[in-house]
Amino acid sequence: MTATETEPVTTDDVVLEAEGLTKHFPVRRGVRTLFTRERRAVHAVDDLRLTLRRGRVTALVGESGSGKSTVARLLAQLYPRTSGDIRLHGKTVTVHGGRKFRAYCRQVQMIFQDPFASLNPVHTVRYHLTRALKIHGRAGKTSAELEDNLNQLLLRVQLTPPERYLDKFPHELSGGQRQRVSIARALGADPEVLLADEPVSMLDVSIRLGVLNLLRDLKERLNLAILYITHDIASARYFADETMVMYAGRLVEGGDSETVTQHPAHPYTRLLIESAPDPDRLDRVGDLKDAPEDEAGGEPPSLIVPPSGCRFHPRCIHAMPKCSTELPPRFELSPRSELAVIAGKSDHWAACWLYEEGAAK
Amino acid sequence: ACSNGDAKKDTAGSSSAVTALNVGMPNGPQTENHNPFLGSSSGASLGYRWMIYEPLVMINAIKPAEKGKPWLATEWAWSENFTKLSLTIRDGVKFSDGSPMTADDVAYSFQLRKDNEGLNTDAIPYGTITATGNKVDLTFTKSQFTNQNKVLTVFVVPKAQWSTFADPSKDVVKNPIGTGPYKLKSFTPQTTTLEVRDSYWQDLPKIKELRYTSYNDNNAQTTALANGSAEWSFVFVPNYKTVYVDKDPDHHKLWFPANLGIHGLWINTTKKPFDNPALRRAMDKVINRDDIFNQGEAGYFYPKVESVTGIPTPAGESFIAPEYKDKKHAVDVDGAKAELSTAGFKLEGNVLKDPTGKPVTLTLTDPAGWSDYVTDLEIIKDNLSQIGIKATIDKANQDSWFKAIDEGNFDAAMHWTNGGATPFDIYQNIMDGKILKPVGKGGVSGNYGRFNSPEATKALDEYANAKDETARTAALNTLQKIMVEQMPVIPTSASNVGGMYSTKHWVGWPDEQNQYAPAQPTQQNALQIILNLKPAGA
Amino acid sequence: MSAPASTITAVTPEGPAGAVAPAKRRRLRFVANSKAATGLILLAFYSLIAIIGPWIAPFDPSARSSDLLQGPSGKHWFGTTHLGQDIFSQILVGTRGVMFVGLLAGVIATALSVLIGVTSGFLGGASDEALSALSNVFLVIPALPLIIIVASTIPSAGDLMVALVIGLTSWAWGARVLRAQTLSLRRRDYVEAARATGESTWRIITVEILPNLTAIIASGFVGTVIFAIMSEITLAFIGISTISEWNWGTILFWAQSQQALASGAWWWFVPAGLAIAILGTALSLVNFGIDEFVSPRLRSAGRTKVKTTDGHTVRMRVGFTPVLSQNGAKEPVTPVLRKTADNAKGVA
Amino acid sequence: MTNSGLKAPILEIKDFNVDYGLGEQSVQAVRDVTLTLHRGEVLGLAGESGSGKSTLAYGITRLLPPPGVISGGSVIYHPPGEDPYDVMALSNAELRKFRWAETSIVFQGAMNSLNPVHKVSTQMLDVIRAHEPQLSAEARLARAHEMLKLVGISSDRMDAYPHQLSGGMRQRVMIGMALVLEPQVVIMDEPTTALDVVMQRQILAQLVELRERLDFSVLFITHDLSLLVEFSDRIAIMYGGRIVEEAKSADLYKDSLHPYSEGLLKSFPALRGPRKELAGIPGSPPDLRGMPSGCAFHPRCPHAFDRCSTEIPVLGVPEARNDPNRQVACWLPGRVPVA
Amino acid sequence: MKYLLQRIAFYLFTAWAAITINFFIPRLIPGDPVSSLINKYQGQISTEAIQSLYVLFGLDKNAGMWSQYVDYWQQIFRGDLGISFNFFPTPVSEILAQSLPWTIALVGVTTIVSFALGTGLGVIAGWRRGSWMDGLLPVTTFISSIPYFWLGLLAITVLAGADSFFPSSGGYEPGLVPSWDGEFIGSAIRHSLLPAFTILISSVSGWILSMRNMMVTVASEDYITVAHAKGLPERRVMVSYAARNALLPNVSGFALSLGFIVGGTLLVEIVFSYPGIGYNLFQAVGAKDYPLMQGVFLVITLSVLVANLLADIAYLLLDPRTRKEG
Ligand SMILES: Nc1ncnc2c1ncn2[C@@H]1O[C@H](COP(=O)(O)OP(=O)(O)OP(=O)(O)O)[C@@H](O)[C@H]1O
Ligand SMILES: Nc1ncnc2c1ncn2[C@@H]1O[C@H](COP(=O)(O)OP(=O)(O)OP(=O)(O)O)[C@@H](O)[C@H]1O
Ligand SMILES: [Mg+2]
Ligand SMILES: [Mg+2]
Repeated sequence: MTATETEPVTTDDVVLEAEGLTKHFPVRRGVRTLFTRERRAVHAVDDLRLTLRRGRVTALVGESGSGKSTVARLLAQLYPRTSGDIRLHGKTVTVHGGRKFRAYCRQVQMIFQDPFASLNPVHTVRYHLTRALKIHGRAGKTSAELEDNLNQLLLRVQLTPPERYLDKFPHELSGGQRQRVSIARALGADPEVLLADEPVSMLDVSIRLGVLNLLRDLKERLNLAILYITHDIASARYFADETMVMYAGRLVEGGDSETVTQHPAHPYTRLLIESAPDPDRLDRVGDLKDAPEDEAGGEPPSLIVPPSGCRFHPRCIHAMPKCSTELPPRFELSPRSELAVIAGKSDHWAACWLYEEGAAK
Repeated sequence: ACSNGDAKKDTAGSSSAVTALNVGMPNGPQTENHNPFLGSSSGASLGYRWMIYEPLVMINAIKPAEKGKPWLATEWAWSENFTKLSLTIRDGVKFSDGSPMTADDVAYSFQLRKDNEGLNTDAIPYGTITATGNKVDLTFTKSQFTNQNKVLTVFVVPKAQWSTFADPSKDVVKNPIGTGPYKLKSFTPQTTTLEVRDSYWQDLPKIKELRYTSYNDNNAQTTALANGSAEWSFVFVPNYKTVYVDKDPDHHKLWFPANLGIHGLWINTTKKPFDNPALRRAMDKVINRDDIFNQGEAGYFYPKVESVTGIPTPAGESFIAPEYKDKKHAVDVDGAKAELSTAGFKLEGNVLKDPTGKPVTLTLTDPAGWSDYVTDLEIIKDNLSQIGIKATIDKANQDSWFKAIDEGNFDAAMHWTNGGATPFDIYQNIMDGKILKPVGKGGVSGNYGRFNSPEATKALDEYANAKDETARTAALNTLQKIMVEQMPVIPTSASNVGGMYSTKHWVGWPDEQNQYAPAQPTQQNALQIILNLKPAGA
Repeated sequence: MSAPASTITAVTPEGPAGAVAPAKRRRLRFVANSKAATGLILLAFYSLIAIIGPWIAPFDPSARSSDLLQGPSGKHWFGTTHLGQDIFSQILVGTRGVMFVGLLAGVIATALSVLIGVTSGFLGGASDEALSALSNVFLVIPALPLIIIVASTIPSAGDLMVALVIGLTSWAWGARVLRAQTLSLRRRDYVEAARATGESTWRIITVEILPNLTAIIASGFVGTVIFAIMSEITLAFIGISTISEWNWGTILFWAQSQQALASGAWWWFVPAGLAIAILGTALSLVNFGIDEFVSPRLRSAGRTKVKTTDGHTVRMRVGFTPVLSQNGAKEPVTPVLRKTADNAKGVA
Repeated sequence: MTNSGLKAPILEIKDFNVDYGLGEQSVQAVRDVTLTLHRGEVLGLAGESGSGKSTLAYGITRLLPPPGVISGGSVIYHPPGEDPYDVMALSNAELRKFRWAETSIVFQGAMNSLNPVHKVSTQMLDVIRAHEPQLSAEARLARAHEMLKLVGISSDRMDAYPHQLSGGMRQRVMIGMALVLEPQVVIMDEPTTALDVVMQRQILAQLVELRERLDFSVLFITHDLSLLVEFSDRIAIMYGGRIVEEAKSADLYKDSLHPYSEGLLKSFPALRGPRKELAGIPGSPPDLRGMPSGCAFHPRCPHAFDRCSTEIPVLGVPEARNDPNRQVACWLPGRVPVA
Repeated sequence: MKYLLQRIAFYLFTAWAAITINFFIPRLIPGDPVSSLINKYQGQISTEAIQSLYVLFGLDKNAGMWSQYVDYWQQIFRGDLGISFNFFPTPVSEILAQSLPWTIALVGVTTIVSFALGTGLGVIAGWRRGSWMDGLLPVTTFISSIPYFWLGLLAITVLAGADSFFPSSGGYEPGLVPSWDGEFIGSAIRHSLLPAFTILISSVSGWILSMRNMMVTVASEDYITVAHAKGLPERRVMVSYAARNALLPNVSGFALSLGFIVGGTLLVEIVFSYPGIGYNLFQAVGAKDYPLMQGVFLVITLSVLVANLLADIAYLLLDPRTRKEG
């Protein structure tokens, strides 16, 4: 992968925007809460603001269960949202099905997290791709045209030669091949936005690289807006223009990828970056013992009764009294001198009281 | 108390040790109900009610024309027009609780029937009922000639007990008290046991204990009969020779005499061309009653009706008109064909065409589950094909069949007639114009074939209300003539009052030679049989 | 990008697997299963008899003859009844009714269970509650007694009626199973993915969900057919059915009411019973086949015993992987360089 | 093998072969693998997905699901202070005794590794009872408690059912269970892939700590090369069912000899430090049913030459560096093993 | 808990619907008890008796369907199931009380034995796929395809002769008075052997099959491999790991079959003349005995419902995953 700074982003128009996006999953009541009035819910996503721009990759990282996939599904309109606003080209969209939903689908496509679950085991690759093309009217008129389109789709995801894969069933493919079929299906709609939920998690590094390169290529050639969800922060650094960090349903930090990964501001982001394995720390084994500072032993918080105030405060070593009571807003971080060049385009922010004006550092 | 085991033990020891008789009926598990009025009671279903409750007069069901045997009534006298009956009640009869039976009890027994329509199963139009001394006088609102036996065989219940019942028709009479020689010993859903009383107005029977077992179905009953665990029963056993008799040819006996009721092929006389008596007569001529008897009725169950009048013999022997005395049914295909061609039918090849030129076809119906009737129909279907009638058999389900018959929506069906003391019941059931209803209208109590003959209706009326015997004979002869000439029902078999019994432990059963009673364990006459039985070898 | 897309050339070695093979291979696999093949052959045989039975029957099954209650003979293969009817002909002629009722009732019940079960599972919410209450009610009402009652309600019902009654009363169990399964499929990612692709609801149900229910639907169908056949025969056997045509139940009814067994006429009783049992077995065998055919899991774990090249039989077991006999084992295909003494044999 | 600088071997895998299925249909998933695990070391195993890493791990404990069969080779286990024996020659009963007491396994999906219907404690006690029946109930319980505490699960979670625990906790329960009998060898197949890095580090840190106390050896399988380099002492790289390279992890990271390992290392992005060029490996993994002739990697190898497509390279200490801890299977000049 | 309440509400609705249907179905049948009685006695009851029977059964009063329905519910809540026509005037509840124990004892015990046996064999067959047990499957399939009334009749003919140990019909020796003494119980057991055997043979293979298939599925789960890896004794892995999990889906099937005890084995009772509730139903249908039919249906409905509820609860107890709170 080449670094992003080589070519400046040409277009900056916003394609998909989310404002105040919230999703609560209701929880079945237990014995004790049966007669109480309060309704319990998993606060999977809370008050999320996100912008996807043409020709840019936005990475979403965070611990497992923090609501990354939920965000993707909300954006794909697969879940009804509890509250908030999703705007496609500035227009609020709320669709449940039917023609409007199809129109939305054509523009916003999603790659599911688990390629083993997201391909129907009874259908062939050909079926999956043909449907994607047909629904969006891209199948062509003749069967030869269709065949041609299918081949091109497979070639695009480097499943070559296409005819070797077209008639295979999902179980006859390896995990990486499946992930690429999923990607091909999403591309079949020729979307403007691609929501890629851990598209490469199952692959070994070499194949992973191939897929990421493909996405980057698409982004550049087709001016796609991509949401890239991952656990692999290093790949976010290399692949994404912008990185968002999510913790327990909320965004805690965002900004230019390089800045976020190299100069994490939020304590959770720091913890995340600290925890990532690093082969360059040479006295490896001993190092592992000194796990990064984490008050809760790595345990994620309950999302049913999320911690008050800043959700990270029970685990935060810098926690202040204020943190447990008041929800921190986004604080713009003044571009530090050495970062100004890189971070210029996208403002770096963190939702942490540490960055309140005048807070003790 | 395994009866099977008992039997084995007994043969090993002396047969005089046998003191019990095992009676069986294929009626399924019973609930404890000893109410003699209710056909649904275990007493009625298994027949033991007659061991506890006795009739005024014992009338031999296979010889209904004979004068009955005095039982609880010593004398009885009908007024000339059969609207009054005067009974003399036997003295010295005691109920099983020790209290004496009086004319009051008898009067009460009638009164019960009069007051409760549900108990008056013979629909006797009671007038006044009075008891004076040992006499009971009854009046009726119309002639009871045809019902005389029904009135006389009324059984007597103790007033003292029954007047305490809130609703006699809904009481299960847990503690039955009657004048009969037995009293209840124990009840289980499978078996009711009766034991003999200490005293009785006649000689006490030899059998000390009667066990009435209810088997769940015919097969179970048959098996029990075959292996000797049931010694007396009434059941349809196809192939009875192998299955029953051959198991112990010396002791396994059966006797199935006819009573005055018949089974036959009822024909819807409103349907063309079956409204033509000639066609019906021709059909009658080709029906093979031997096959029906042997294959359909297993060679014993419903005896053949031989007389062309449809009156079963020997029960109805005395009623048969002189002109028909020796006329018996016989297969006569040529005769049938001749009859048909005179009537304008044409036999073209295998197809009979009616005078209008239409082929004659008919549908024979009976419920699928009634294997004997359905077998009969198979035979009839075959027989009819000899004169070119194409019959099909429709095995309807029981309820819809019943409805169809009731409303006259059928071509032809095997069905029974009522039975009674005289052939009147048979003919009335078949031909009475008074109960005639048009096709499509149900709720009829007979004349399913919609046979419309004012002549027959008149003759029936005359018979029922005749003041003297000559008039009666004349009317009955007319009815016979109509029956033979019009054939609204083609009689095939007689009803029976038979039974299967084992002479291994007990002898003295009725049979062809000694026809003192019908052999059926659920008839009133069963009491006579029990009183007549003696240990084998004694 | 130092590795632009164009440079990543797929240099895939030529494998032996042909690209055309899969579809054909799958279809053949079904027949290759010996159980299923046996079942299919039997079933085909029964169907053939159902079609041609009345024509090849040597006698009219209702026709009486003078050979009353005779055992099997050259003339009457399966003997005769108390009326001298030919039992072999009755069996042949009776096959049609049995197959007709069984298959039709199976189709009706299966269709209903799919319709109600899948719809209620997929739609969820109030319509789900209503539909599952409906199927629960039908489940609670005991099928056989209900069939008996309904069958005796309908005046002179033919095979068609009986099939309808059985079909209409026996879908509930299937619907329940299908509903549960649909419920679990509904939230599968591939269904969501199909939605995200823009498929219509109708198409999602029929094309994405239904094929995954094939095994359940098939086994439900087979089960209902067996149940329908048994019910039909039972109805005829206890003399409630209104069927005027012959079927095996009618034969058994006659055998029973004429006490065939007690009088030693086993031939009257045995053929019909065996015919039923074999038909039931055939259907179950097909079911085995369907199971293994549709479920990839059973398919891959299909064979448990394998013969090694040197004639040993190895049983595959979870947890105890067989070790092929070392002495007869082939030489390592590739040399591995080891400095130990025995590496002489290793070098290629 | 003479691996100087390393402790005594504990598990010696020799010429190990695993097939899926038999006869013509069979897939040879692991071929002629020879690998030694030493006392107290962490041996990392990496490679292409589908290269047979899991198969090897399951194979040496004979836990392969059907239709897997072991078609050759031996696994010599050296119990401390006793005579070594071949695991492949054990009877089923012996195998049962051997398992968990001597080698335990942590499988990839912890959520599926625990029996959903039994409490964690029950499953833990089961193992102890099966292998140390002489222990009293209290002693067993105490041991289970102690172990769970070691992996950071408080004792009030003992009676929880698996579904009541988070993925990380389940994973730790499995690790605790793997160590409860203090085995000599622990095999871990991608134990942390489903977890986020914070959790992953937590667990590995605990593992490192435990290893110091209990002195067991670990066979560690993962795709995450950075993790592997950081965590293991030695690394073996698999490709197409074979080990293609084996070296101390630092050596491998700095200077890999096999073109495939090289490709791998050039493919993973680093989080820290300057951004590197990522190269990747062209082509796609080989089909195990129809392996390329010669070196399985040659169709994708940038340096392939004639010999590569005809002869299968042997794994051995390359001529160029006479380091007994380094082995590679490659025909490239300087990497051909010393004869 | 919420879940349970929901289930209970659901069951109440189902019960209401089923009982209502039970009320209407018998009334849709053409014919009435009187004509059935007359049919049954083919000429032994004269047609004059018809009117008296209508009066006797209280059918002369023409009550509307709705008022009958209301009466019916009132009766149910009073625990009064009405009076049987066929056994007039015995209350239906008495008849049911008399026959229910027989059915429950015979069919209940056999169902449980069949489930236990079938499950046990299924566990072994599924565990040792390909062993001789597995080869037995086609045989058991064949056996289960035999109509069980046929099997029963065959058993009666072959095994229950005049001198045989096995009686051919009934629930106990005729003449015995039901009591808790050895003789009666011995006799009852002896009479139940053949019917029990018949039910067992024809139902056991269903359990074997379903259990086997579940075992095969479960055996490939990861935790089974882990259990092997843990070196647990084979029996423990088979029973407490594989079978325990494989059993779960079968629980609801078992509960349902418990519910069908009452209705499902009508034919066995008919064939063996067993004095149970199935036979009652058969009689009731034949005699158009609505109250008895309704009574039997009520028992069946309730037992299926209760069994279902039990299945739900058992599932809750057996599968910790469903016990999740929050
Ligand atoms: N359908 C649902 N019903 C209830 N809760 C849900 C549902 N889907 C997700 N959740 C909960 O919402 C939270 C966020 O889940 P989500 O799948 O979005 O996390 P994630 O960040 O994608 O995690 P991972 O990295 O493991 O994929 C989790 O606590 C999850 O349990
Ligand atoms: N049951 C099976 N039948 C046939 N081939 C199989 C079977 N199971 C695994 N394989 C093949 O064996 C090879 C090795 O699989 P294995 O699971 O050991 O790979 P791995 O190195 O662990 O890969 P990953 O990193 O994806 O877990 C794969 O190519 C796979 O296709
Ligand atoms: Mg996710
Ligand atoms: Mg693996």
